[in-house]
Order: sequence, then C-alpha cells, then structure tokens
Amino acid sequence: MRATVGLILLAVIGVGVGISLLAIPFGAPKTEIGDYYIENAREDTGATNVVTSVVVGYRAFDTLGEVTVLFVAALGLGAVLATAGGKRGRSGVEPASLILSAGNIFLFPLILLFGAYIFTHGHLTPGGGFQGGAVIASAFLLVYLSSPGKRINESGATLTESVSGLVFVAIGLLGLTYGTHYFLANFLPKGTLNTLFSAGIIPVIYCAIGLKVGSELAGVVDNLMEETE
Amino acid sequence: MVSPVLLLAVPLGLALCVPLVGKVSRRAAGFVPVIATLLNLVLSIRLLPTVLEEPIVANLGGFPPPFAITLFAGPVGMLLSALIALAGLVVSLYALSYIKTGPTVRYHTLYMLLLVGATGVVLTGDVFNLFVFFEILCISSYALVAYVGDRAGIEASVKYLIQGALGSALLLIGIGLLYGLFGTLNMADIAARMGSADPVPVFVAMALIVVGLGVEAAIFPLNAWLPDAHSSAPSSISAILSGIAIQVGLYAVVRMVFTVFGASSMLLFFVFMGLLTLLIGELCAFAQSNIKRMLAYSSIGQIGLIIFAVAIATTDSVTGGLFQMVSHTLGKALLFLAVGYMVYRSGSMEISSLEGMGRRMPLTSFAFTIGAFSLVGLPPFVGFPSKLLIVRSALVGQEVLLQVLIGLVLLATVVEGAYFFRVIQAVYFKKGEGQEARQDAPPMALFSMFVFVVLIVVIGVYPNLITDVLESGASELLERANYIGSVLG
Amino acid sequence: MIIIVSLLVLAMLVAAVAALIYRDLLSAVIASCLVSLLASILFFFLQAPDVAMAEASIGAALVTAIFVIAIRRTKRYEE
Amino acid sequence: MSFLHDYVYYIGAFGLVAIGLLIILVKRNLIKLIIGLSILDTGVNMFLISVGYINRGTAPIFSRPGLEPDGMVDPVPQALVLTAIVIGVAILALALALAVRFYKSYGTLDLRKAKELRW
Repeated sequence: MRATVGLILLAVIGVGVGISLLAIPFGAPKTEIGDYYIENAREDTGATNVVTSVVVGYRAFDTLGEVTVLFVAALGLGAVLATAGGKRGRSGVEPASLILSAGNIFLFPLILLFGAYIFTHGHLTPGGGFQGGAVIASAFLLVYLSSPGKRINESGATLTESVSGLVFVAIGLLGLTYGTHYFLANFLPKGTLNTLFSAGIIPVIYCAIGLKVGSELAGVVDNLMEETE
Repeated sequence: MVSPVLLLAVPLGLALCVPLVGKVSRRAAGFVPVIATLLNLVLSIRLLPTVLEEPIVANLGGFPPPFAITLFAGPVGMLLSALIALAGLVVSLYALSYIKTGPTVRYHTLYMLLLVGATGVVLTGDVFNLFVFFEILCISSYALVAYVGDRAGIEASVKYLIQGALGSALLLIGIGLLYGLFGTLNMADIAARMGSADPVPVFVAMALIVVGLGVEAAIFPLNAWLPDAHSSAPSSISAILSGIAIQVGLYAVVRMVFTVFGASSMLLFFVFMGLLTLLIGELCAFAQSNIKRMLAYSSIGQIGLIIFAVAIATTDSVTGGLFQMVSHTLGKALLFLAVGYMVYRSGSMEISSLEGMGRRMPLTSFAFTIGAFSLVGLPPFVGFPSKLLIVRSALVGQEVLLQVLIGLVLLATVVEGAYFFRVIQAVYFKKGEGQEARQDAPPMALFSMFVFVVLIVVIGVYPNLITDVLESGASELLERANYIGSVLG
Repeated sequence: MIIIVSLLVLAMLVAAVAALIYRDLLSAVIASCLVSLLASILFFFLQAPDVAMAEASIGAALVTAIFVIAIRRTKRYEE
Repeated sequence: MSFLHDYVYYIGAFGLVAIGLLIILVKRNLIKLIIGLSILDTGVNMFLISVGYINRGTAPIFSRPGLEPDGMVDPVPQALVLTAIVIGVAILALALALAVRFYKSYGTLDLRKAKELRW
C-alpha cells in the first residue's frame, strides 16, 4: 500500500520535474548574478576563488547559518545520546595493531597541518573552512581507530566551538559598526590579490569555520563512539 | 536606525555563549535565553513603529540587493519576531523551573537556536537563506522532541526527522529549479521576474516548495508527525512547537505563495486544504483521550483555520488570519504550559487522570480554562475577536461558496468547544480518586502562565492595540508590487 | 569525455541500486560511500573543485565513518 | 550523443533522487532509511551543480593570470551545494544518533516494531 502510493508519487514528481528541466537546458550561459560575481568578486572581496568569495563574502550570512546548523546537530546529537546512566568509556574494543598506532603518531600532525593549509588557503585555491574542518576531524577519527580508549578533551572542544563561532559573529558585528556599516561587510584591508594575507575578513572567517567544523565533527564521532549504559 | 540583523546576530552570539556559561554554572545557563529573548522583544517592539511607516531592508555584507542576502523587516516580520520573542521569553521563564533533569545546558542552547531559526525564517528575504534558517529550526526541534529520551520521544523524533528531511530535500530541489529558471535567489527579484516565466516549471517549483515547507507547517496530509512530536516533547517545547514553529512554517508557505509566486489562481485550492486540515484536526482532537495529543490535533485544526482565512485573500481575512496566529500562539502556549504541570502532578497524560485537578492545582487549572476559552473563541478573550474577524470577512463578499464553507468552520468550532469543555468538566466537576493535598505549580511557572492570561484578556478586550500592525501586515502580504519595490528600489 | 561521464553516472546509479538491495547494512553503506565518491568525481568534471573536495572529505569519508560506527553499535543485518 | 551530453548529469542526479526516495518509501530499517536520505541529498546536490554548469566552462577560480571570466561556470550553485552538503551531514549525524537510541530502546531497527505511537 505504502509502496504503491510512493511509486505513484515518484512518477508524478518525475514527470513534473522532467518537464521543468526542459526549461533549464544543461550548459546554458550562466545567470546575471553569476556573471556579476565572477566579474566583481576580485575587486569586492579580494579573493581569487570566486566560490569562496560567494560563500564567505556575498552570501556569508548563509554560511553563518550553516555553521549554526552543524552546531545544532552536534549539540542535538550529544543531547540525544546523553543518558542518565553515565558514561562508561569504550570497553570491549581491542587495541589497534602496532602499524596503525605507530603510523598514527606520524600522520596525526601532518593531517592537522594539511587541514589547516586547506582552510587558510580557501580564498586562493579550492577548499576552505568546511573541507579543512573535515580533514581535521578525520585526523581525530584516525586517533580513535588506533587507540580506541582515547577521548577528546571535552572542555577544549566546547571552548573551540564556542569561541570560533563567537569570532564569526563578532566579525559580522564589527562590520556593522566599522567601515560600511553592514553586517558581515569587509572592514579589513584587502591586500594584494593572490597572496596569503589578502581578501580582508575571508581568511579570518575561514579559519574560525575550520576550527569550529573540525571540533564539531570530531565531537560527533567521539559522541557516537561512546558506550553509554 | 537599528538594523534588524541584530535580532538574529545577538541571540546567536548569546547561544554560542551558553555552553561556556554552562561550564561555570549549570543554573546560570538557563538565564541566557531569558536575556536574549528579552532583548529581542524590546528591539522588535522598538522597531515596530518604524516598520509600520516603511519596511526596513538590510543588505548584508554591503552589496546591492539581488547580489547580497537581504533581510526584509516588514510589519508581518516584525509582528512575528515580536511574537516569537514574547513566547520565547515566557516559555524560557517557565523552563527555569520545569527543565530540571537531563543535559540542561544543551537544552537551553538548542532552545535558543530554535528561536533564532524561527526569527531568521520570518525576517529573511532570500530563498536559500530561508532554507538555511528553516533547517536550524527543524534540526533543533528534532533534537528537542527527543529530549526526555523515553521510547515515545525517540520514536516521535525519528518520525519527525525522516518526514522533515524528506521535506527539506524537496524544498532544495524546488529552490534549485527556481535558480535555474530565474537565475536569482532574492525573493523580490524572483517575484519581479515571475510574469515572464513559463507556467509549468514554475508550478512544479511551487509544488515542491509548498510540499517541503508544508511538512513543518502541518498542512494536511503532511502532518502525520505532528501529534506524536508535540505530545512526546517536554511541555515547554510543545508550547514552542505548537505556538511558534508550525506558524513560522505556515508564514514561509504564505510568503512563498503570495509574494514570490503571486499564485492567486491557486488560492481556492488552499481554501479547501485549510478547511480540510481544520475539520480533520478538530475531529481527531475530539477522539483523543490523551490530553497532549488532543492539544496537538487542536493545533492542526487551528492551522487549518489560519490557512483558510489567509487563502481567502481579502484584507480583512488576512488580517483575521494573522490575528488568529497571535491568538493561537498565546492560547496554545498557555495550554501546553498549564498541562505540563498537570501531567507532571498526575503522572499520566490521560484526560481521566486530570479529574479533580481544579481542587489540587486551582491556579494552573484556572490558566488552562482561560486558554481553552480563548481558543474556542469565547468573549472577552483574544480568540473571540480573531475568529469574529475571520467569519465576518468570509461573509462580507456575499459569495455562496464561502458562506457554506464558513458554516463548516463554525461546526468545527463547536467540535472544538465540545472537547475542551469535556476536559474542563473533568478538571472541575469530577472528583478524582485519592484526594491529594493542594499543591500548585512552582511560582515561576505560575508567573509565566499569568503573563499569557493577562495578554489574552487585555488583547481580547482591546483588540485595537494590535489591529494597526495586523492590517498593515495584511497589506504587505497582499501587495507584491510594494514588496518588490521596497527591496529592489 | 562524454563516454567516461556516462559510464561514471551509470556506475553511480548501479551503486545506489546496490545500496537499495543489499540486506547487509555494512555493504549498503559502502555502496553509498561509492555513490558519494563517484559523485565527487562528477563534481570535478562539472568544474566544481570546491564541492568535489567537500563531497569527498565529508560525504564519502566522514559520513561513512559515522555510519559504520552507528552500525557497530546497532545491528548489521536488515531483518 | 547530444542527448547524452544534455541530459546525462540530470539523469544521474534525478536517478539518485528517485532511488533515495524509493529507499525511504519501501524500506523499514532505520539505518537503511538514513542511507536513502544520504543518497537523496547527493542527488539534489548533483542537480544544483548541473544547473550552474556552462558548456566548456572552467572552475571559477582565478588561480593563474590570463583566465577569462567569460568561460567560468556559475559559482552560486557551488556555494549553495557547499552549504547543502554540510546541512546534509548535520541531519545524518543526528539521525544516526537517534537510530542508536532507537535500537537501545526497542532492540531492533525495524520501524514497524515500534508500537509506542501510531504510525
């Protein structure tokens, strides 16, 4: 019964979407907005990666919301998994092999560095806060795999999450008070195009996002791995 | 001039502080939402007179309108953001005594972020930004529904999450279609380009977006999650979900259909959908024996009534619909707050277990009665003028169809009266077994209920206090050209 | 070029169908990880390197990891 | 060939959407449902990116001098998808946490066996 209704629904959606796709030909010339961003992004924001200048410049407010979504999910996950029984640690997990734990000692700092590289160069090359944050979280994932008993420092993670989020909001509010008086407007010098210290607030925001996303995703993995009573 | 972005940025910043405050003192964390909502309430009320003269359009990042995300603070946006802040403030006071166990710091943070999401949805003027804030609202409510952690809560949350996630995927496809068709995400810009578009793809995009948003707005048949979620959540959260969240979802639907798509030909369909939602909600509520499920179904009914009123699309009827939103928020939030402690005392959600509550918890029962009377639409409470306005607006056009339909609306109100009086009868006129001593809800909770009671009576006696705002809100929703003009200049 | 893309799309859809029919959840998760990876390559062909990176690091790696952790804490086979 | 060129990405995107929806509609295992959600999200993202593509476009990054702005693909859908991916992960993580709790409460992942509330 459910499946039949579902299939009919799918067919209706399919036909409707199919017809409307005819009005959106693939590979057609891009929109006015996209053109404007590509033409003006370098002047307006000082970033050479136009996607970054859209994500952290023109549509930075979306990104603030997006970071908040991840924050909500990490908190919600913690709230859902928290039980009155108390935490027990991860018993019953075998320690990893020597190769994995020894490799981890070398790899962990390198992966962290790589993640930091990705989010500090977000305005120049592909990548940015989210990708870098995910890489940092995967470094922590490796630690959990090699030594299952290890725990993330919870206070440290909370502190990183909150402070980097606050940095983002504070930059927005500073834009409201200084310079052009718009929320999230750039108030820092834009520097020379295509150098690390350019693009005004974009690298600062991306660093904050990178740290926040990294600590939140690591916290998500940590919370899920925890055995609770 | 104060920028409306502060309504979002300040609570968001404070919400990020809650975990830090919670490290110092768990008790202090509960006061942060109180402060944030108080600030928002003051700011919204301060901005209201300005907004009545001319809506405030804030371009974020300092770029010109179609290229930047805009916040549009018109009368409707400000009215709803004031309402969100008001209900948020009262419920956060209530939660100070009600939420004692569990991860309380996380509760308060999520609660604040829920309100931020709701405020964002009502203020934003950008389709994708709407999606982002909508997700904040939805994800925090999924988590909060499961807060108690019992079987019912987990199951309701799972159900809610799956339907909600499905809805947001459809919403995102709709937004993608809109971007493909019009090459812009700004609501006013899309609305301005709507006239030249091919109707079929626009209709598909609208259908996807309305279905996606309709899951949260609880439009029939997308509301299967609602009774479970609203009855399994902690009562403070039920109050916010019923009083704020579904109405914010409804606002999003109305904004998309009225302003962005300008779909006047679809309105008759929405009139029928609203009526259907109303009748089904009220009839199901009548059949319930669980008090919180009854209230949840009654919310579906009320939402149906609001859809019905707004879809008639005359100035009077939209004013009535907005008024009904206000009265539903006040009434339903009060009912859930009162029921929260009644259920806590009796230990069961069955209506029969509330027998004799009138003697055991006289003040709480009194608050419940006021809320119920107001929702049913008895004078001198706020539900009376709002329902009266809707009925009058439907009758004024002399259309036979509307006159028949309004008869059905009145029938639904009778059903509503019947099930509320059944509960009131159980509370006051039946003797419960095992008479316990009189012990009312804690003072803070009583105080928050008292605030709602006062507002219900005051606005009910002097509806003129807010009718100006409601009327200019109605004209904001009905006049697309003004909206487009004030954003794009 | 178009042939390669078509084959990749085909492989992606096959992997998605595999995720639909496998009763072993772990296999289904690996299939959905494959979907993400192939999608990430397609994003790269669509000239979206930022998105490709995000999809590969978040969609393919982290999501799979949390799926596997969740499956380890619940049950491996669909009944 | 031109049909393939015009539609292969759309087919891929909506194929994923359809399979994802199918999993959600016919399967009753909670983790399977969440896998369906993840596939659905990937499909939607693919659709958004395809909307922004232009023929023979290059990535919208001025990584070396001499790149023509005219030939660059639309950056807006890419920005949207970056946001959408992260939102998708957020929902998935929460859903998996709920699945773990669900299993702990009911001892099964089968949604039909949950009888606390009416479905």
